[in-house]
Amino acid sequence: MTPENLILTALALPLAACIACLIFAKQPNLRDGLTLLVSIALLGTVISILQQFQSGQVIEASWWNFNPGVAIAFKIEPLGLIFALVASSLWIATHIYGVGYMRGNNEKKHARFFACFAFAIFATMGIAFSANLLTLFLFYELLTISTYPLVAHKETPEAKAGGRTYLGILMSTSIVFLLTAIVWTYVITGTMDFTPGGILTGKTEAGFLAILLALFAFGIGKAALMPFHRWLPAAMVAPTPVSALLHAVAVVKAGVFSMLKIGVYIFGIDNLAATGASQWLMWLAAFSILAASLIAMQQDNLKRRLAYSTVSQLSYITLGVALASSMGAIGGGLHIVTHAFGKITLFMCAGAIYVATHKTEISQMRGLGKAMPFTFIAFGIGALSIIGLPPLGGSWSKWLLMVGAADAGQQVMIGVLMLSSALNVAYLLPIFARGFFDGSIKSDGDDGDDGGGDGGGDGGKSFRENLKEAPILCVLPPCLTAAGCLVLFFYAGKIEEFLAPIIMGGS
Amino acid sequence: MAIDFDIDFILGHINYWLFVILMLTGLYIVVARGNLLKKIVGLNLFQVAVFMLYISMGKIGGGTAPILTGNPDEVYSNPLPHVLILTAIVVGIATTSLGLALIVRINESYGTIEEDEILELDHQKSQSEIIKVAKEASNDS
Amino acid sequence: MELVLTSLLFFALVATAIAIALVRRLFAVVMLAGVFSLLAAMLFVLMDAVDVAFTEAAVGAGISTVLMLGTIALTARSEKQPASYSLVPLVIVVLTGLVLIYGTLDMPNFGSPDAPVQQHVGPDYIRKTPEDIHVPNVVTAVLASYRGYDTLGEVTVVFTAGLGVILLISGLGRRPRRRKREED
Amino acid sequence: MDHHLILRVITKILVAPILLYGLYVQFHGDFGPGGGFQAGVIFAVGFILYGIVFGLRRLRQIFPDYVVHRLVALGVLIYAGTGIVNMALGGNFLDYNVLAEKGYQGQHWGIIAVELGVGVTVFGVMMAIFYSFAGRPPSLDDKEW
Amino acid sequence: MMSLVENHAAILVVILPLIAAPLAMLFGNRNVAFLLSLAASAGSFLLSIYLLMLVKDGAVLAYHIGGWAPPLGIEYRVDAANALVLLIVAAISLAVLPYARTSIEKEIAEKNHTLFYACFLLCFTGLMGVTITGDAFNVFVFLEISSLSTYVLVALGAEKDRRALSAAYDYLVLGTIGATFFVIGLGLIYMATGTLNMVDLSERLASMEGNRTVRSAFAFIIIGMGLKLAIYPLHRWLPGAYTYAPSAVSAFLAATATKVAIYVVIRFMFSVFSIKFGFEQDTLKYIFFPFAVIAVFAASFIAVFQINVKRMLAYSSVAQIGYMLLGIALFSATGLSATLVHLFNHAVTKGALFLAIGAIIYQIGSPLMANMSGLGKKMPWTCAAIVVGGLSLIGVPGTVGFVSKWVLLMAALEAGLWPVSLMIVLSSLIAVVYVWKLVEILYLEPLPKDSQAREAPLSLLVPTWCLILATLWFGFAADFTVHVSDIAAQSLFDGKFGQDAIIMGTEGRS
Repeated sequence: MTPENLILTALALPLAACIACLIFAKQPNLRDGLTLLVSIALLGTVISILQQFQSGQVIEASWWNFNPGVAIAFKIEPLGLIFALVASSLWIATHIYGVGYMRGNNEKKHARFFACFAFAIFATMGIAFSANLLTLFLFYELLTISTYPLVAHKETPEAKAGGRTYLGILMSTSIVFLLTAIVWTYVITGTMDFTPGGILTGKTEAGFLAILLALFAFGIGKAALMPFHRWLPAAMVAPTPVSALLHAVAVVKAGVFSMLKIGVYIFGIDNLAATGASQWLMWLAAFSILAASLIAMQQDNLKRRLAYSTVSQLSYITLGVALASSMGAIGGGLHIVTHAFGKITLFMCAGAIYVATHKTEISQMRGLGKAMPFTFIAFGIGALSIIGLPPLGGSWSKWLLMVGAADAGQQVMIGVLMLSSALNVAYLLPIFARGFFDGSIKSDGDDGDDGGGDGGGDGGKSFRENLKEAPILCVLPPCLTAAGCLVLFFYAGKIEEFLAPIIMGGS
Repeated sequence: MAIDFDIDFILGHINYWLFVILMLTGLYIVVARGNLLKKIVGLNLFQVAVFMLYISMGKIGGGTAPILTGNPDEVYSNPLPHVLILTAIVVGIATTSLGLALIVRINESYGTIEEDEILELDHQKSQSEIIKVAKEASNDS
Repeated sequence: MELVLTSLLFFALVATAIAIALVRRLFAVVMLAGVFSLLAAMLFVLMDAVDVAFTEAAVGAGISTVLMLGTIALTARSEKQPASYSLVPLVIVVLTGLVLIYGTLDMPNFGSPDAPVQQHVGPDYIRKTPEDIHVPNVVTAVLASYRGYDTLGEVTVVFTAGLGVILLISGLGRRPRRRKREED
Repeated sequence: MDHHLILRVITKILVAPILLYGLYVQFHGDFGPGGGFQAGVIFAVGFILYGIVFGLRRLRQIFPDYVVHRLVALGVLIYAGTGIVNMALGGNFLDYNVLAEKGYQGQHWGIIAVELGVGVTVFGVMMAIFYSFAGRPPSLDDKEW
Repeated sequence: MMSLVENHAAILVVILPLIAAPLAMLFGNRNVAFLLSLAASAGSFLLSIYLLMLVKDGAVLAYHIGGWAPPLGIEYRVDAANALVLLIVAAISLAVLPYARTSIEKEIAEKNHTLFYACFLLCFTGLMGVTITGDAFNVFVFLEISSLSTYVLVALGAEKDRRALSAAYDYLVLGTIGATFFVIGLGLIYMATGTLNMVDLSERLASMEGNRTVRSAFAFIIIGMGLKLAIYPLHRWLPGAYTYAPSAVSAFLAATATKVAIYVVIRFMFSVFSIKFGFEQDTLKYIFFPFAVIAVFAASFIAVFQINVKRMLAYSSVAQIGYMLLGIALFSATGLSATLVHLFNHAVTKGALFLAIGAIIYQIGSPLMANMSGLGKKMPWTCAAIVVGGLSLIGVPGTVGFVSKWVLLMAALEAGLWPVSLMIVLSSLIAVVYVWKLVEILYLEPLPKDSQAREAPLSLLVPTWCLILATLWFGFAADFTVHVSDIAAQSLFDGKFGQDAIIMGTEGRS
């Protein structure tokens, strides 16, 4: 296949899945099976793109001319490729999980759900491969819109309110700040292409650069930089697979990925370092990291706690950009991957717990680990990876970020990162610990049965029997992703190497 | 540009000012009067005054109507404004007849041709729509 | 003589206009409007626009009066006292008037042969009509030929109005035989 | 108004000259004031007078609605059709010069044709409007005036 | 035959519907009338594409009607700017007509269908005539054709809601005042120059900046057209007219009538009067600019609180007109280009939205939001069309609305007007609110149990989706519209209307 066709395929596959979901709305098995096949095919496509890319080919494609010199264009570069890999591989896991969750939980409107899901992946692929700001913006907005029905899926007043906050913040930040920033960039430089080394170098003075960076940083609301983070906890009303998608794969990662891409290819790391335009952003990111962690500690609702944790973790990546050092940028890129695997595990576990027990509050989960050992072990692995302990993937990205901070001469940031890790420990580990070590379930007095993955939640004979593992389709994916966290530890070096070219070239 | 307000200027312009007064009277009737028919009369007045302004442009002192007599020394007034105004008069009567037809229809369905009363009736209808909507909303919940 | 006549006409016109504004009986309003049109037609004759005068008399004093009387017959006889007076119309009118008066300041004197209007295009019609079209009435020549397209537009406007009135208050007439068949 | 004998007699005497005058204005517009528009109005006035005095019903027998409505359309078509004929003969739209060998003769034909179109439409529209208004049930009696 | 069409394309584009209208009435059969209208619209559409292709790179065409050269006769003049507007009007007409055939069945008594088509054609004729002409007075004549037919078309909504009558009457009075103001303005410039031909006028006016008659004329022309195009404080007639007119008419008017009026304003401001005039620049700066901004915010804000969807869209139109005026007021070629792009884009979007809403009204019989809950399930295609159209109103990338906003933002930033660009983006947030209000009702509210709603018939869906696809297509492949608008804007800005034109047909006698 020609490279251009590969990109086309990578975009067309999820779109086809979306349409197939709508066409076969009435045949659930056919629909879900087909989507699974497509998701696997997508991973295959992305991998073959990777192979071609590694063999040194330039892979790009462009279709419509939007403006003279500006087109809807795609180009493969390492950062995007990594992102696409993460998204496409996690789509498989999320899809399997979603099928289990939706069926196990008797949610309605499956077809719309999976169609929007696939469309969100389509938009994610577009973001990953975008070759210029316009294309990025296009898919960024498509992603927002396609995930809105997912957030408001339950159609309850709370879901609608959550959806409104979600859409309101993401849409308004992107329209007000991001669009302005993009047009301004275009007016200044006359181009919008992502170019290694940045396109703004020498085009404008430091003060303006800082303002422009602010427009981008706040404009990419999906990066959930404080004070525009509110949509993330608000979106927790969504079904859990959506939360997993939102918080681990597509939406938030699209945000920080865009941030990274813009930092690297539009501003240029060296340019940022030379002008110091990103100083303020670094402090803001540090503040976000700590503040969100502190808020997370106060949350009793598991998903909300995870959401604030995400806000905190995302700022790591923003920090990576703002440090304006090459190690920081690469660390940020790596963190996209490791955090994705870690956080999706946590969310899927939260969902599995909900499917099995309908519990959402952490305080209710004492001793649950004995009933659902697989879920809780996966949760533990994910948590440890987020905290950054070896031998899990998260440790490398945090390490690289610290190195980046040291390179940039920002010792304070090292302290921030370490403090944040401590906070992570404080809000993540207790959940895990309570599950196993905190006595038995108060309400029943009984101890739980051991885990076993038969089709659960059938509301059977006694309450005790309900306290088993969630359906296999809900338990398997988090175990897989947890294993992924482990594997990543050993492959982190490769990813780092792969990412290295992004900061070359310009300077 | 300074203007000499001498007698020539005033005599040469007073007709314009009088047309302006006529126009304004017409315009005032249109915007200030509530009776729909009277508004149409006002419009006619307004337009006729504008026609006068046009026709006065074409007039040459000592000239005659632009119907050629064959006399080479004859001075003719400019025919172009006449043509324009012929068209405009026809457009005016077309508008008038349409407006009157509308008035007839309005009277049939509202029972009045006073603007205030029609506005009031329309307003009541909008209010009842809002109330209906509110009721349905409360029924739902 | 002409001046006296013109002044008298003006006086009558203004008086009629003000009367129209004040009178509440619609029948009187319509009649006054007819009178206004007649006076205007006379003024048009004084300003050499005989065709216009003819048309204005036919339209203003004739058709529109008849139509308005017809409307009165179908609707109401007199205007009601408005509930409240507002200053807005007066402001609009005064502003319009100021702009108009401002505009008149640079106008050429009435009847001046040096006016741009008398230098460009207009005289060309008078000069060229005899050779191009061979009709003595230059107004007809301009109306039907030089600017014949405007007149096509004018006929279309009349057509539109007729069509509109039919649509609004009667409906398109059909051939009787066909109507019968449809009723069966 | 059946009881107004004098009106009826006078109307009968008047209608014919009015129609004649209408024809005069229609075809004499090149030479004196007047033209299709005025002619159409005068023509219509003649019939409307007849209608007012002898009743709408009788007028409608002479000129049924559908004829009047077709006339409205026909006039515009005559006018625009003249333009189309000019185009077919190689001129621009409404360029009457191509209608005859000598330009001014063509102009004559053209002007007569378009004035006829104007007259027919105006006549038709006036009649149609009269029919429409007169055909509605009045809200006022004769006496209330 | 072919050469006949080629030589006379400029006039045929207007004459086809003009002749079709009386023909439709002559035949008196609604099917014949429909076919005639469709044929005339299609013909005009093809011809306007042909014209646009001829002028899209900056040429100017002229056609001397009656064989008389201007300024004696009337001429038609086509450049990129008005060719684009012609295309908009013709395309929308072609899309709306098949839709109307079905939609009027429930809105207009059957005996009136023939005349409805004739009236529609006349409105179409008028708009085309206004756009293409190079003669100032001819603008007035064709403007009145379109206005009078519009009043009738709006009043036809009275069978469903009598408020259509009062709306039509209001429109008639205000429209006639506007037209009369316009005529006064024309009279004043005629008095100052002695001519009515636009090119001739611009040549003669170029040196008359200080002339008070000219200034006053400018004011009257702008206010007169301002009434027609519903510049903010003069917009009173618009919401009523758009709300109560039959669906097809609302769509047609919303997509074309105000666009043509904007075009006329641009033509007079840039081609007839010279943009070098100080008073004109002051007008842009102190009148257009603030009112455009107020329009955008106030009208969008009012739209949020409407319970009638058509009224909401109508107010949104007032707001969108504000964007177009903003583009003009920026006083640069890019700004003007933004206006022209938005003319096209908004026509497509708003047309599609009104058609889609019309399809819903066709099925449920009510334009009130409260009656539309949960329809997303029953009418998926119609509601999807509304979503896409709504996204375009917001300005989401991938739709034409984004292209407009893009160019407008670029113009504002190029002019260094920071606050303006901020206002543009902020105002589109209000659009998010009202669009999303509707989307939530359509998709997230429960469907009433007794709902009889079904998907709209294909005859309504196909035209709607044609426009929606155009919304998407020109949102991606924007270079065509942007290119044409750039050329048009540049030539307007440079006052190129008067350049030597290619004569179509035979050259007129002078």
